[in-house]
Formats: sequence, C-alpha cells, structure tokens
Amino acid sequence: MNFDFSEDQKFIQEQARNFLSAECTTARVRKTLEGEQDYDQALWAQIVELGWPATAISEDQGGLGLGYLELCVIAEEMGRALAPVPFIASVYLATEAIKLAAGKAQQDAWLPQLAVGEWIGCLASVEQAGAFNPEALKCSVTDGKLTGTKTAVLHGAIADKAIVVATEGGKPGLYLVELSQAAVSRKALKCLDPTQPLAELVFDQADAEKLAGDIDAIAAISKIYDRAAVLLSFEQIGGCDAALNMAKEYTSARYAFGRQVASFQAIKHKLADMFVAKELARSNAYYGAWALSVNADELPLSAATARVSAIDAYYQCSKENIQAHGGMGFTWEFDCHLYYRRAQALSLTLGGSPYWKELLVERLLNANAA
Amino acid sequence: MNFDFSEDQKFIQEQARNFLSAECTTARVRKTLEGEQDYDQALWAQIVELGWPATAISEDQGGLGLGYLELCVIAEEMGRALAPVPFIASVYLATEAIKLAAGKAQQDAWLPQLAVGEWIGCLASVEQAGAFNPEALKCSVTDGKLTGTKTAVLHGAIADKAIVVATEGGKPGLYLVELSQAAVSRKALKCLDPTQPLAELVFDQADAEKLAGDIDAIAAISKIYDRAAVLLSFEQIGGCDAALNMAKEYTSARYAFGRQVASFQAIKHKLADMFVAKELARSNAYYGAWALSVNADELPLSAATARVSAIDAYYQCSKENIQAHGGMGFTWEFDCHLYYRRAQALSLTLGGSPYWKELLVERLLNANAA
Amino acid sequence: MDFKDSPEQAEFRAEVQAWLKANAKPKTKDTVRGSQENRYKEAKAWYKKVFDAGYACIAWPKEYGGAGLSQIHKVIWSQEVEKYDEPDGYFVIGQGNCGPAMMHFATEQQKTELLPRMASAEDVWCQLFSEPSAGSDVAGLRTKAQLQGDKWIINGQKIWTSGAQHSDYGVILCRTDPDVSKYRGMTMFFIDMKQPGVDVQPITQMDGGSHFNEVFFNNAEIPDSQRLGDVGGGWGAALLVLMNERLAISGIQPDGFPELLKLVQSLDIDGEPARNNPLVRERLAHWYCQHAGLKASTNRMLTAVAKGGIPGAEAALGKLVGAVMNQDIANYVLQLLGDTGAISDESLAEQHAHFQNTVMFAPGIRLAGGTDEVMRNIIAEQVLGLPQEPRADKGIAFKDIPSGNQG
Amino acid sequence: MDFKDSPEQAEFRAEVQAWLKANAKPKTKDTVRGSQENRYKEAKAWYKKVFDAGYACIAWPKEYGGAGLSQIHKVIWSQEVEKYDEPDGYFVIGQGNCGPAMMHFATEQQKTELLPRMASAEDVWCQLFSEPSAGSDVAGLRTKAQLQGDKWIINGQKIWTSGAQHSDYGVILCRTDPDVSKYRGMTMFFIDMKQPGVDVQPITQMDGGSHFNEVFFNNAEIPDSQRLGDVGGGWGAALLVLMNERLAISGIQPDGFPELLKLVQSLDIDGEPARNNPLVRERLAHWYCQHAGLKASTNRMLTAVAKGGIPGAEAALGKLVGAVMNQDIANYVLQLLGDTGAISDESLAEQHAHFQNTVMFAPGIRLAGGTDEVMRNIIAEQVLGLPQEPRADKGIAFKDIPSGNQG
Repeated sequence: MNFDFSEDQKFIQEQARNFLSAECTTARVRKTLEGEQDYDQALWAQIVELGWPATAISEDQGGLGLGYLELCVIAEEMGRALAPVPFIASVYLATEAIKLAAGKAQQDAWLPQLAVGEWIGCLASVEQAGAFNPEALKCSVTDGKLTGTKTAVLHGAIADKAIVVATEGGKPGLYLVELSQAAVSRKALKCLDPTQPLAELVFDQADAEKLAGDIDAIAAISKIYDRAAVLLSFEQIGGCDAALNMAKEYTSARYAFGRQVASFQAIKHKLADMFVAKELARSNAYYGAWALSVNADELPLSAATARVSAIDAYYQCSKENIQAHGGMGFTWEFDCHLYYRRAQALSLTLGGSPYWKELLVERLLNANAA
Repeated sequence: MNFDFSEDQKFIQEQARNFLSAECTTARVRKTLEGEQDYDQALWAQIVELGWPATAISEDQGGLGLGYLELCVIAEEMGRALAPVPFIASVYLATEAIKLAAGKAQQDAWLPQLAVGEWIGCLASVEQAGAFNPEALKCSVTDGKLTGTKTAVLHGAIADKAIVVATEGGKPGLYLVELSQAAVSRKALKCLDPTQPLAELVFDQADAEKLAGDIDAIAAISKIYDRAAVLLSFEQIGGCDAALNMAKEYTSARYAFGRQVASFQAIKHKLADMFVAKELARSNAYYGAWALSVNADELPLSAATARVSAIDAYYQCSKENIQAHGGMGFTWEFDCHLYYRRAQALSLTLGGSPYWKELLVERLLNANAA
Repeated sequence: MDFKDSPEQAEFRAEVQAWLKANAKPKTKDTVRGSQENRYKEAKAWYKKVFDAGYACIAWPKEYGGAGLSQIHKVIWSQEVEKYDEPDGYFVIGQGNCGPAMMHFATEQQKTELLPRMASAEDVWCQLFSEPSAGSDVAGLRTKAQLQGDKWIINGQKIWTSGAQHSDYGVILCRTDPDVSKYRGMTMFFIDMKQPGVDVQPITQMDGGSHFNEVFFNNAEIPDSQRLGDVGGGWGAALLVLMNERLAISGIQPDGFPELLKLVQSLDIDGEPARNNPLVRERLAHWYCQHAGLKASTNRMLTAVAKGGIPGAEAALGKLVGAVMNQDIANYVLQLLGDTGAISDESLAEQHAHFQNTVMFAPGIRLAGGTDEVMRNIIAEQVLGLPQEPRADKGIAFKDIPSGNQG
Repeated sequence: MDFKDSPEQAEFRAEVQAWLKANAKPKTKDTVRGSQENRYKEAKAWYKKVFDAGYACIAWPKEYGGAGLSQIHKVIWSQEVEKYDEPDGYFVIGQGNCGPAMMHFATEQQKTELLPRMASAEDVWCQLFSEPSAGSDVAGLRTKAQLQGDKWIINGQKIWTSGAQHSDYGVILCRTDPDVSKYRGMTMFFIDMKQPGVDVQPITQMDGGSHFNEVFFNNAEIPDSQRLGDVGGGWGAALLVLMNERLAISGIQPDGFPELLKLVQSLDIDGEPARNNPLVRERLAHWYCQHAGLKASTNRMLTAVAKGGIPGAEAALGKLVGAVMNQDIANYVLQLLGDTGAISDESLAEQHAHFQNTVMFAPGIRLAGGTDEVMRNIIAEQVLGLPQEPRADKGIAFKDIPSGNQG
C-alpha cells in the first residue's frame, strides 16, 4: 500500500513544472486567450519535443512506454500552467480512443504519428445540450461516408483528424476523419475559455475510417471518458493549487484596516475551505490514477468520483480566488479569470457535474449490490 | 401595499411574548422534555384562558373573530417560547380541519368547544415513512367504523379527539374519532422532541363521524397542510430568533484569546448567516401570512415557500447556535438542544423539506404556466 | 398586512401601466443588447421621457424634479417598468447615491439647480469613493484634498467608478487631514468631472466589458461651496450615501432566478423537458425560496421606509444573497448543459448567452458595492450589534497605519 | 502508487483475517448497543485479547507492548477489524494521545512499566487539557500546579474528559506560572487518577448520554518524576499530543456515509425504492465524493507517516469534513422520512435509530477535539502559513489577559 507517486514520477513532475513555469507563463497564455493565435503552436512543438504526448504510448508503438501515472503528473502541471495547447484533445481523448478502439494495424500506423505530434487529434462526440448520449446520435455513416454535425468539439477547429462517434446501420461506432477534406466544414465557437477552444464540425459525406478494434463502441466511449476524467482531474487539481496560491500570496501581501488581509478569519477560513476541497479532490484523483494505471475494476467508480470532486473543487477555488482578490480579481489584468475560465472549460468538457454524479451513483450502487 | 403587521397585531404579539416569557420559561419547558408530564396542562389552561385557541374562530362559532394574522403573531411567540402544549395539533390542525371540512352543524357544535379548550384535537394522517400520501391510505371506514393504524400523530397520546384521514369505499374522507373509546389503542412514541410528542394510534372498529362539509377530502387536506405550514413557519422563525439571540448573548459574554468570542469574524459571519436565513424565512412567512389571511390564490405557493425557508432557517440557526456555544452547547444543561430538537420536530411534522420543495415547484410551474 | 394596492395605489399603478403601454418598448424574445455607447444613449433618452412624464425620481420632492410621492409608489413604478425592455436602472448610482447626498448637504440653490437635471439624466453623476488601496476598507482612502484659498486641490486616484466616462458631476470622498485618525480626516464634495485634471480611464473587466473606470485627479479643483458637510465629516456623510446605495440596489440586484425559471420552462435536456427533471426541480425550489424571500424582504424594508424609518443595514442581505445566488445559478445551468454550456456565442447559447455572460460577470457583483465579507460584517456589527474586531488602525494618525499596499 | 498490498502486507492481512475470523464477533443486523458500563467491559476484554495475540498498538515498539510494525500495518488491522463488531477504537485517546506523549517524554523505566499496561488496556488513560474557560483557547487553561518539595499540588477543573471515570492515569496540562505569557507558563504531567483529591463527575450531553466528564482537582499530588518535559514546556508537549490525536482520530472519525448507503439500498419512500430517487442519488454522489476523498486522504497521510514524516496539520480536514457531513446526512435522512423521521425509538426507527441518534450526537463531534472553526484556523495557519490574527493576549502575563469568563 502506497498512496503516493514514486520518486521517478515526482521527478518527471518537477521537470514538467520547471519547464512550464519558465515557458508557459500566464503572459504567454494570454496570447491565446486574447485571440492572437488559436493555440500556442510553439509551445505545442516544445511539448512534442519533450515527448509528453508519447508518455502513455507503448515503446513498440513509438511511445515512451511510461504509464498513466506519469501522464497524470504531467496533466497536473498542464493544468497548473493553463497550457493553451491541444493536449487534452489529442492526448487524453484521440490517442486513448485509438488505443482502445482501433485495430492493431491502425494503432501501429497512427500511434507513432501521435507520439511525435505528426498530427493533432480531437474527439467529436457531443451533438446537443446535456452530456453525450449514444442513444440519440444523429451523425451517421453509410458506405464509408459520414454525415452530420458535432458541436462543442474541443480543439476541433485546429485538429488534423477527429475521432467521430456515429452510427452505421443504427449501430454506434468510432471513425477517424481527416478534417482537411472538403466534405468537412468547421467553425470556431465563441466560448468561455478561448485557451481550450470549441468548434462545430459539419460533415457532408466525409470520408471516415472505422476504428477496427473488437471493442463495442459504447463501451469504448465509456472507457475513453473514464480515462480522460482521471487525467482531467489532475489538470483541475493543478489549477486549484495555482488559484489557491494566488489567493494566499495576494491576501498576504495586501493590507486593509492596518493588517494583512490574510490575517482576517473570513479570508483564512475561505482559504482553508478551498484547501479542503482541493485536497479531497486530490486524494480522489490519486485513487483514480492508481485505478487507471492498473486498469482496476475500481476505475469507473473512481474516475467518476475524481471528476465530480475536481469539478466542485476547481469551481470553488477559482471563484473564491477572485473573491479573495477583491475588486482587482475582477479585472482582465489580473490572472484570476484565467483559472476561473479554465475551471468552467474543464468541468464542461466530457459533460458536467450532474451527468457524472449520476454515473457515479450507478457505479456505486452496482459495486455495492455485487 | 403594507408588508408589516398592524399596531394591534403587534400589541397582541407583545402581550403573548410577555406572558410566555414570564410563564413558559425554558426551566418549565424542561419538565415536559424530561418526562415529568406529557404536556404542560397548567400552561395549556392559561393559554385557553387567554383565548388563543379561539383566535381564528368566528364570533358566531364561539371564537374571538380575529384572523390568521393574529394567530401568526401568537404562533411566533409559541415557537420562541418552545411552549410544550398541543397548540399545533389542536389549533392549527384539528380546528382548521373542522373549519374546512366539517358540516355547518358539526362546526357549530365543535368549534365553540375547541375555542374554550373543552377538548384537545389532533390530526392523524400519516401511515408510513415519507410525507402523507392520500393515494396509499390503508385506514378505512365501513359502516361508521374505522380500522387501521396511524403513526407520528402529533400530541396523539393526549388528545381527546382525532381528525383521521381514511377511505370509505375507496374514497378518502375525514373523520372525527373519540380517542377515549375502547376500540382505540394508542402508544406514545419516543421521539426527538418530547415537548411535541408523537403517538401511534391503532383503530379497531372505532366509531368515526365523517366530517360532512362539501369539500373534497384531498383538497381539504391540502388546504389544512397549507394553512398549518404558514402557522408553523411563524413558530419556526420565533425559534430562529431565540436561537440567534442565545448565540449572540453567549458569544458576546464569553472570552477566548483575550477577547470576546463574538468579536471573531468566524463567529460574526456565522451569526450573520443565521440572521440572513432567518430574515428570508421571516419575509416568506409574512407573505404566507398575508395569503392565508385573505385566502389569496397565492396561498399554496407562498405556504410551501414559507415552509421550506423556515425548515432550512431553523435547522441552521439551531445547529449553529450549538456550535457557537462550543462544548457547553452540547450539554443537557444548556438550552441549545431545546431549539435544535424543536427545529427537527417542526420540520418533520407535515412532511419534511423534500416533500414541500416538490409541492413548491409544482405550484410555481403551474402559476407561471397559467 | 396587505400585499395588494390600496385604491389610491391601484389608481397610480393603472396610470403608470397606461403610460408605459404607450411609451415603453415591450420585451421581445430576440432582444440583443447593443453596444455600451448605444445603451447609454438609449438610457439618456428614456430617462428624459420619464422625467417629462413626471415619473422620474418618484419619491423626491417635486421642486427637485421628483414626483413628490412615496417609496411605495416607486416600487409600483419599478414593478411595472420591469415588464418592459427599458434601461430604467441605468443611472441608479447618481439618483440613488448622489441624489440623497445632495439632498442632505447641498445648499438650496444647488439643489434647485442640479437635482432636476440629475432626475432627467441631463446631468449624469458618479460616485468616487473606492481607491486601489481602499476597497473593503473604504476609509483607507488617500486621494488628497488640500485647501488653497476657497478652493480644494484634488490629487489621487479613484477606482471602480461606474459611468465616470459619461459623468458631469461626481460625489467624491477625499482625505483632508492625514494627521488625525482615519475616520476623522475625510471630507465629501461634489466635483465637476469635465474640468482639466480629471482623467477617466476604463477598466477592462475579466468578462471583457468595461462598466467601471479609474479616475485620476491631477490638481483638479473644487470650490469650497461644493463641500458636502463639514470638513472632517466625510465618513458620516459617506455612510449615509452607502446606506442609500444599498436601498437603491436592493430592488434591482439581479439574483438570476427569473432567467432560470424561464430556461427550465423551455429547455430540453437529452430529449426530456428540464422542468420534469427532479434535480432541476429541487434547485428551482431552493432558489425560489431565496428569490421570494429577497423580494419580500425588500418590500418589508420599503414598508419601514415608507413609515418614516431610515433604510437599515438589513439591506446588506439582499446583495449578499442575490450576488452569490446569481453566480451559482449560472454555473448550475452551465453544468446542466454539459459540453455545450461553454459556448458563449450570443446567437447560439440560450437566452443570448445570459448564463455564460453571468458566470463571467457575477464575480464582480459579489465585489462591487462591498464584498460578501463586508456585507457579513455590516450585518454582524450594525444589525446584530456584535463587537468589532480589535483594530490595528485605531487611535493612530492615518499616515502611520501599517500598509503593504502600493500607492 | 499502489493501493493494493505488497506481498508482505498481504501476508500480514491474511494472518489478521484468520485471527479475526477465529476471535472477533461478526456484525449482525440486530446488534443493539448495550449499556455504557457493559461496553466498557467488553472493550477491556477485547483489548486484552488483541494484546495477547500481539496486535495491540501495532506501530509501537515491541518493548512497550506494541507489535513493532508500521503505520501501514495498523491501517490493515483497522480495515479488517472494521468488518467485525468489536470496540476496537474504544481506548484510542489513551493509546493515540497519551501513548505518544509518554513515549516522547517519560523515562525508560516509566515507559517499560506503563506502556504495555496501556497497550493491553489493563490501565486506562485519559487526557486532561480542556477547561470550562479554555475550550478553543486550550492555552487559556487555569488549573494550577504548584511545586512543594518534589511534588506538584494540583487545583482546578478539567472538562470534556472522555473515559475519566474508568481511568487509572491521565496526561494533564497545568499552569505552573501565571506571571509569564500564556503559552510559556504551562507544564505537562501524568497523574494517578485514583488518588484522593481527584473527583470525576459525568456531564449529561444534549442527547442524554454521558461520554464526557468534568474532573475536579483539590490538592491532588503529582511527583515531579511524573513531569513530561520541561517546566514551562507544556504547550509544545501538548501540540505533539494534539497532532497525534488528529492522526489517531482521522481513521475512525465517523462521516455517516456507510449508514446512508445502507439505508438507500433498503428503504422505500412512498412505495418507491430510495435508491431510484434522483434526489437521493444526487446526495449520495455528493457525499460519496467526500467520503472517498477522506478515506484516500487518510491513506495519503499514513503513507507519509510510514515514510518517516510526522502527522501534519492536514489531518484537521478529516475532522472538519467528516463531522459536518455526519450531521447533515443524518438530518437529510430524517427529512426524507418526513413525519416518522422524528421517531427515535430504537426498535422502530431504521438502523436502530442510528440517524436520530446521530442528529443528536453529531453536534458534539463538531465541537470535541477542536471546533470546525479551530480546524479551519489550524489549516489556515499551520498548513497554508497564513498570518495569525492580531493577538489580544500576546506579550502580557497570563493573569492580566482580559476575560469575562467565570472561574
């Protein structure tokens, strides 16, 4: 029993943190936020160079052959640094979809490409309000041609290829679709966090290649969501940490009524509550990370738990960080809103808190009925 | 537009408060709490003497011919003083049931008796966990004889007569049942607030007289519940006031770390939050009181709103009053638990918060659909 | 207790309804908010129209441009105008905060001359209290006013000034004596905002908007005749203004409930009407209790004011509850919408992205006009009478108070 | 990271499982708690049995009666014993709080003589810190210890002492010098509780039970050889004890979730299974996140301790979250039950009135061992490093500190 990351993993995390705190400053994040670029291509190139997208790809498929625990500690740092790159879309979603649902030949072809960032992937599942519902899919494939519309696709406007969920003969499947083809039109959507941008993808008889693994598509999607939920929860706790630190530093430096703002109990207890929410989320994320790393039976329940905790914690930490800053927290100039925007983006990607709470309970009651 | 009680009503309230603060001290309440008596008969006699049970009974039926607003201000004082008497059971429930659902002759016979406290009434509706459900009634009447079991009957062990909800030929109705008859057995139930005690009533072919008014029984019960919900909400805000005052006085008098406990922000903000909850509940109760007093269309919605607010506020005020007292708040000796127990009792009588929230929403959506 | 109109009130309401029907723009499903500049112009035009019809500042005396009626009449007006798509609260800071200050402290001539122009929004007013290092601790302000002859010379910086860019006048609180304790060394004035030495700079908010400004004073001048109250009496005067602010705001403070109700009545989630979703229903009940409680609390307060009371610190609860609720409702709706909730395009998102915009704007409401924490302090100290904290800034000259803040 | 046992741990677990299967009482549906006196006797017997089998105080050195194993082994033990109906946490205060204090400060002879007796529960220990006017402000304590020759004479009153009526020894914190500032004038001892001048009086709690006591000292005596640490060094010693207390409690702190889950799986509300009720499901998800988070947090902390760290102030979060949750869950269940929820008869109410009893006992858990507010202070100051409040009791002699409290 060991509820902590190993020294090696901590070293990877420290390297990631050092790199990102030097390269991915909030000043740099703002360039994407303020629309100078769709994502930070230079930073993405550096991240690819460091091999992070290859972390959880096996060596014989061109990856580093590390595991999910290593990816989790990197995720925490990506979240802390608010990295404005398609890491979630391409690494947690598209890569994992291919690992889970593609055939051997497809994996051998695509994973080495993803490992070296030859192309950027994304996952196109959602078609309507509410969480993704495989029962209500309208996108469909006939004779290898995909037609329909996906919305809220994370990094969909800049990705090279999308993994699209669609039905064929009424049966759901996963398809790889080249987004540069003429039969695909896409539109960037104005959204709360432009550093994790969303797009609408319209397919009109687009070429689509079915992922040929022998897993049921619904089961595959559920697994992709669970894996990503754990990884996102690390991004979220990284963000919580950063927001709480900001609050701590600002209120310690600022004076009101002749004393440090952080010496007022109202502020101290607010920060203590932020800490509590963050630590519970962190502990749940750790449990999810372990389950992910050994593909334990506990993964579905622990992933949902990690996700719900992380959604709550990041909302609380990011909004109360603004509050702790007083008026300055409401300005564009201060970084508080960067975390608050990211908290919203991460909490809504993959479906919000009500959706995951329901998943959690279903799994909890099943686990305890068995 | 006038969102306050009149001077006359305030005078009645002041008189009630003066009387109860002199006569119904917590030391006296404890005699009932600690089981010396089932209810405070002497206090009840005084209250009858003062004519309070007659408040909302018309003059031609032996009452004082005042209105519900007058009853509301008395209710607030009863709640503040934790009066250990069957006022809720007999006045808000049994009397109102008769006013609503009895025939003219029955009213003329019974209301003058209730007005002078000739007998004590109660309402027996609930048969199982969850709120009262007219669809699932098991108590039934055949040829004027009632059979079945009611539980959680407020003051059922000491009341003289009960208004019982039962079906006859599958159709729900309200029946007056003399509780001293041999065909009725009753058992006092151990419960959270012995000053508002519950009982189980078992009827085995008991004589039952149908209330003969021409109102549908389901509609009548709904109205009885709504009226009582408003009146209870005043008892609850009276209790909130008392609990908040206790917290204020104790924390102002007690010192820690060389200063008044009430000077710590954690305590100040706790008490501020109690105040906020209490004031919202009070405002909602006022609106309910007005709707009750003129039998406005808004009564069902405003009664549910007043009730839900009051349940939340009293739970908060009574539990945080304990917390504000520190360890002493957890002792039998301090009065904190009297309010906490009463908060539980009042919140559960007539069904708890989930039940009333659902009623509220149904009414809200209907009102806004119309 | 009567929640319905008296005959006289009913008559007034009918009259207002008729006038609004003829003169106000109805709400439509497709109203999109125009640019900030356009909204300002529309507000100016609307206020003038209202003034000409005699409905401006209903509770002010007629000689100062009001209607000479009661607070209750004002409530009736607000209830009715709320049904239309008009910017009726646009100049609330001038009329709600600066108005009462002028009414109380200005000379008769100033009042007769300036208040009707304020009532018609011909003149726009702003309030200049907050400073970069005087937020929750308003009395920590440092903008200096120094007397030279019969003029005061103003130097310093104000912040969070709504509408400063449009303002003709401002009510300003300045430090006139740093050598006495902080609450004693302040004085209040009204100042001509169009003069040299007054520089207004918009603040970009976290949501991208610019409702607030910084205002820099560089040897700006105020004649001593524009002093409001005694030299050194500024704090008492400011408390009066803040009290009126809370009263003015309490009626128009958004709590987010009406929009939530509207959404629930129309939205489908996964093909099911949201209004049938038990979780949504539970939240609706919870927030309705707060919404209804706030509304009734405001009305209780107005009843007290109508009976001659002064607006109490109880008003703080409206802001405290409403602001938090507004933020949480918006966040809840986004969670309900899931992935698509993050789309903030006004042409795509429900109610022209009301909930997305609110998520980004609501944090400001929890800060502006006193943070949640300040509101709780006000309730604890001014309503409940709990003791103040030991004060690190008590009994020492302002200039000697410890401060790590810049500027 | 590995949430499963290492081979060696798995072996230990198997051994424990086998022993428990043979020796511990299984949980049954109908277990009703016996009288307080009976439970005490059962606990004594259980601890002796555990001690004889070598599983007492697993992480203590063997020479002091422990098993000489790690905190992780202790966790394994706790996880396994939890599945049985045995009073395994009954003497946690002695072993968890007093034990470490003795381990750290007592002489080798005292340790060898007394600790094994503590481990086997042959001797019962209590902790005497709190006083009527020293609750959250423990260091405000007034019980005097005055040196006479080589004995200390004790006068004063302690309160909230669990198990004092059964105790052979107590670890006590006394004021030995009222003329220095409050944190400097305290000293820690262990005291013979069976001597004359020690009078234990049970406190009746709001729920009618009596788990706690008042203890009055009237010229009771302590040999100087029973001093734990330096004269005047009591506060540092007390912090060590409190730190261990939070670690000891964090594993056994009830949060109410398991009972809720059990209820939801069996209860029908209005003829519908509660587990199908969307509102109940939502609450279940919410509280499960906290429950799972607390469990995993405890395990993270134990991992740190097993690696040689000291139990950090993070442990405060377990008590803070668990205690509030426990109360709210119980209240929620009652609300769900409606009218019948108020029935607290153990033969009628669900799970032997667990929820009704919890509603009445839970407020005490939010207070005992540090209030919610104290826990937040600890997290803010000791974990986050935020500044203390300005201290009204700083730098003055204890006897001159303002106090309105009696005694």
